[in-house]
Amino acid sequence: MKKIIAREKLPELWAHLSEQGPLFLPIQDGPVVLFQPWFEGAEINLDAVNSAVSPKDLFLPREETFMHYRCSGKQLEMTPVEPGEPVTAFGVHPCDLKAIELLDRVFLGQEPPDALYQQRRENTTVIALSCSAADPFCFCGDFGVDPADAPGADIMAHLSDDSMLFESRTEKGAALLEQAGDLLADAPEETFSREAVQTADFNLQLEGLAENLKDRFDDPAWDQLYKSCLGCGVCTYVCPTCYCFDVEDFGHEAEGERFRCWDSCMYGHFTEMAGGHNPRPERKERVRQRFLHKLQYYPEIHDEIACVGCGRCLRSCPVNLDIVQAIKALGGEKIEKR
Amino acid sequence: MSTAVNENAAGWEPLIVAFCCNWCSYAGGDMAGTSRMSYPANVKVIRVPCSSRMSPMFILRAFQRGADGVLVAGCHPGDCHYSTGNYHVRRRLSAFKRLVEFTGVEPDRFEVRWISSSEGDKFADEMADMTNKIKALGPNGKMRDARWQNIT
Amino acid sequence: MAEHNLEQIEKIREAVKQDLLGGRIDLLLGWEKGHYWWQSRPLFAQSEEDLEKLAWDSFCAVNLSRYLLEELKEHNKVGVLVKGCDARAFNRLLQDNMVPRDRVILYGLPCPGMLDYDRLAAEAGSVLLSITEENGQVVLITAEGEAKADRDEMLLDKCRGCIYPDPAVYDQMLLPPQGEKESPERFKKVEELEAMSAQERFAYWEKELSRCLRCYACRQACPYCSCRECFVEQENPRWQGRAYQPSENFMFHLIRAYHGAGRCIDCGECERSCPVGISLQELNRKLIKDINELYGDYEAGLDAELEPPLLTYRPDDPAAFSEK
Amino acid sequence: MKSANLLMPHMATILDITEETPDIKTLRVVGKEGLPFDFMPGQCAMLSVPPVGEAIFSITSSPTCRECLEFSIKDVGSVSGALHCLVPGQQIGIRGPYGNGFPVDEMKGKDLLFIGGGIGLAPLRSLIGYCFDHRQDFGHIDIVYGARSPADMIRKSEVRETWREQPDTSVYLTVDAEFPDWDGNVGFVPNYVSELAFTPENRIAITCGPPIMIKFVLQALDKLQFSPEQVITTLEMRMKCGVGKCGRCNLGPVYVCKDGPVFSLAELNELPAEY
Repeated sequence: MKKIIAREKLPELWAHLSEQGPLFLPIQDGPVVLFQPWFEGAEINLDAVNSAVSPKDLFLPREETFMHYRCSGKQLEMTPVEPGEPVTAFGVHPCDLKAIELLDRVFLGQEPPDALYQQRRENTTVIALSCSAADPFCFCGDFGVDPADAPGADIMAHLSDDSMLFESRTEKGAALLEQAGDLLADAPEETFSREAVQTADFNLQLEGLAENLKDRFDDPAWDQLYKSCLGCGVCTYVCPTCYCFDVEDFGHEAEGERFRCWDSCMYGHFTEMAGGHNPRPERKERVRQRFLHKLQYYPEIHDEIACVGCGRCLRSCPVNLDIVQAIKALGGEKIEKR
Repeated sequence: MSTAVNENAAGWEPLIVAFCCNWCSYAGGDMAGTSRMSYPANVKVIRVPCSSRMSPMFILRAFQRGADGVLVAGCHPGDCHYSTGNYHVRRRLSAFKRLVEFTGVEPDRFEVRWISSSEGDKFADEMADMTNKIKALGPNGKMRDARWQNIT
Repeated sequence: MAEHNLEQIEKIREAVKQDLLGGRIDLLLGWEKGHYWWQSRPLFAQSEEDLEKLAWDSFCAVNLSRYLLEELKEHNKVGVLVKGCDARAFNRLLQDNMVPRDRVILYGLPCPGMLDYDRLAAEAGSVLLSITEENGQVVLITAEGEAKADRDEMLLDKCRGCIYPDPAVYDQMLLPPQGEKESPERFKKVEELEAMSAQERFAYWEKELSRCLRCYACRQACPYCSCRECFVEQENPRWQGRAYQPSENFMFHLIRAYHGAGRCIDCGECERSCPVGISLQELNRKLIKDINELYGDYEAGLDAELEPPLLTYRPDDPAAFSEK
Repeated sequence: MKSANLLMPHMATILDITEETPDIKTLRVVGKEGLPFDFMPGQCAMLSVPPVGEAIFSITSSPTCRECLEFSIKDVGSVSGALHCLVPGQQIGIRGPYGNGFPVDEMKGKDLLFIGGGIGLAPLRSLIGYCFDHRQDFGHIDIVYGARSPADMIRKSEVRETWREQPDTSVYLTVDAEFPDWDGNVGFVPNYVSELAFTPENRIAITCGPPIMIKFVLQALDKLQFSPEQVITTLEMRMKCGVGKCGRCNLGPVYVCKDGPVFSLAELNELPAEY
């Protein structure tokens, strides 16, 4: 099903969609764009190349309470807290949606499935938006992402200067378009022709990289690569394919809740055991873990590199220690044939 | 979100946490008690070994856990049991008070006072004064952890 | 790249090369180019070959002194290229007894103020190919042609309030110093916030801090955050929870900023490092402003011999509360 | 189909608590109806004590024991500390079982050599009990167990008496230094293993203990000509989920919580040594 709406009527559509349940979309918040629930007067930024933080938050929230406990005397009562109502994600770019599919393999594909993630995934209708521009950090081309199309979307949307075109891809998507009624006009023939978006070419050689890395755990390249790392968690928190989490309690002896929240393999405490022993004690081991997880370990299990070329680590790392830097240092650069 | 705590709840009584120096203000509180001067029950006193023991974390934690006002009381400058503790804390808490105000907490919600062990009357007056000011301001939601609302 | 810039790099390289190859230092901390011309990342040079990569331009924003904490564990003597803020950061670490003065050689560079690529790109409008600089102006070169912009307007936020672009401490100055700058706008944003009502200020900070991811980039990039164990990781008592609640955000950011009271050198690395653009510098500057007003002017990192204001007192100090 | 939340614990009750050593207690735990779950020796479970949190512990009872699960826990961290403060009758959270467990089928018909140090006996004890209850499946059983002092040994009556009475079983005890009333061996576990000169023929060695002990035990076994396939150990890591998702317990592409914690030395040699 294809539908179209004039750009200036989009706010009406958003208002309508948000009546059905929380509507997340790229909102300008101070100097950055973030996926946030729509509110009256929100400054929606559909032209942003990428949100500062990926929308993985919708499926793996930064913080998610899943249990409530009550303890009186020797009695302990633990009650599950269910994830909330259905939501709509509007304007997810193809690279970010591809990243969600990579997360699916961990949280849904790998036994046992994660019920919290699964419920959020099933409860969310994703309206993907093709990219109308790329910035110098976008290199999704290297990972087979098409900036003009997102195969996993419920609805694929395209933006032109004056209108937005929707094409449903799933029943869930079609239902949402139906439900919008008169706000959307039929557009069976419509297509937007746009210049193909040009993504950056860092001259990467990704084929065979995972295999080659198997012998490079002790490569001297690591001794140089990690040095500039500050040991913060920017790269992991902005990354759409990072999924490490922690579980913590909040409350007192008698009552409280348990939540899951984001964690980062770049932090020393991440792997530190109760007795003080730490299998990854220094920045070097942690930098290696992060990059090998994306480039070797994940591919060994799931047959694909855990990077989508969204460019967020290139944009946000305060010292430019990003995945391209790592790939190049580890032999993933194309060598010119002479 | 976090500002919606107890707003205008009927019968609301403020909670004030007073961190009192062991050597003066805490004794001042004792003096108020033995002299049969009453001060409001809204004030919960926590004894600290010196006003300079105050970590800013104590103050924020009190607000997180539901304090409507926080008071730090120490010896008069020059009278510190450890000789210079309160001179240091004057600078530290002056800077911290202004920072807390800068992030939106009303000035009356965080106060520092010098009360000696003989000033039982001043102790009672300051506690009553603080309680009245906080009553006028109403409940504090700023910096309070909203999750405590779900936990009895 | 401009001629005079290449000349400068050559001059720097020659000066440090002698020391590195001659064994006066075992490692040089400098900058090298990243993927693009507007990126400069830390360089850890140990050989002549490494020095070939040395860069010095208007994008060397990373404060290098922080790396001394780690590199001095591995190397006996370390040379560091220092701008004004890197040098103040060094003094800061020196005052905290975190680095031994005799194991560090500081090579001073006058800082022109570092440029903000996002501003340049926005100003250029279309794809920015490169820039040149002349007479306080930046020439933006795009496929469509050239445009000029006022250099001061293109600076990183962190460089806008800079008063001391020259290093306050160095062993050798590699380029001629440029003198102190006026910064009438340093506390402008702080004053704007002060003028608001408490409610407005709270709303401002609650919103601003709501973006916090707790990635701790602000802490990791900071030259005053050098505690062996940060209160954030402390287990018992557990001051900092991991939840993204407003109260937890305030706990982290107020305590982070407050730990810099009288110690923050106002280099702005915290704010530059923040991936979600929280105006962290205003918290730091509020403390600087108040402490200066109450206890006399003090610039952290300018003079390692001067006692930081919160480590000392005068019996007749004023207070920000009633002392009646 | 809606799946269950894998992070959600079930209720369990502490039956009783035995003080093994000054810092080790054994907790006997039951679910709502008997055992909380079926398991194999070497598997682990997450125990919860709100508001302190959750941590993973190896099950020390044998699956053949149908009354309860047993956990021997050393007080080293926040959750273990909280568990030490509990009293019988207290309810706690439990979820599991996690991990692969010992390869009992591969061990059938073999002589077994157990080498444990300190609290490291906890996971081995589950397997030892299992072997005693399936005695005809296994050959000769040797147990070498060491601790810093006689007082630091766990399961004292078992290691000193009950196990020795089992058919075709030898128990060798050692402590790090001389102690009054100690008439057993004095010396570190790895040296004792070398002295006892076990032969590798048709034998599998299973070891668990502090990392430094394991390191030298592996060297001793290597000298005694045990092949890496004949040596089995079980690892300990920080874990939060137990099902290979939270990201902290991996050795390369292998997750200790799900693909481990039991590995043969041959398997470990293929993995990054980040443990």
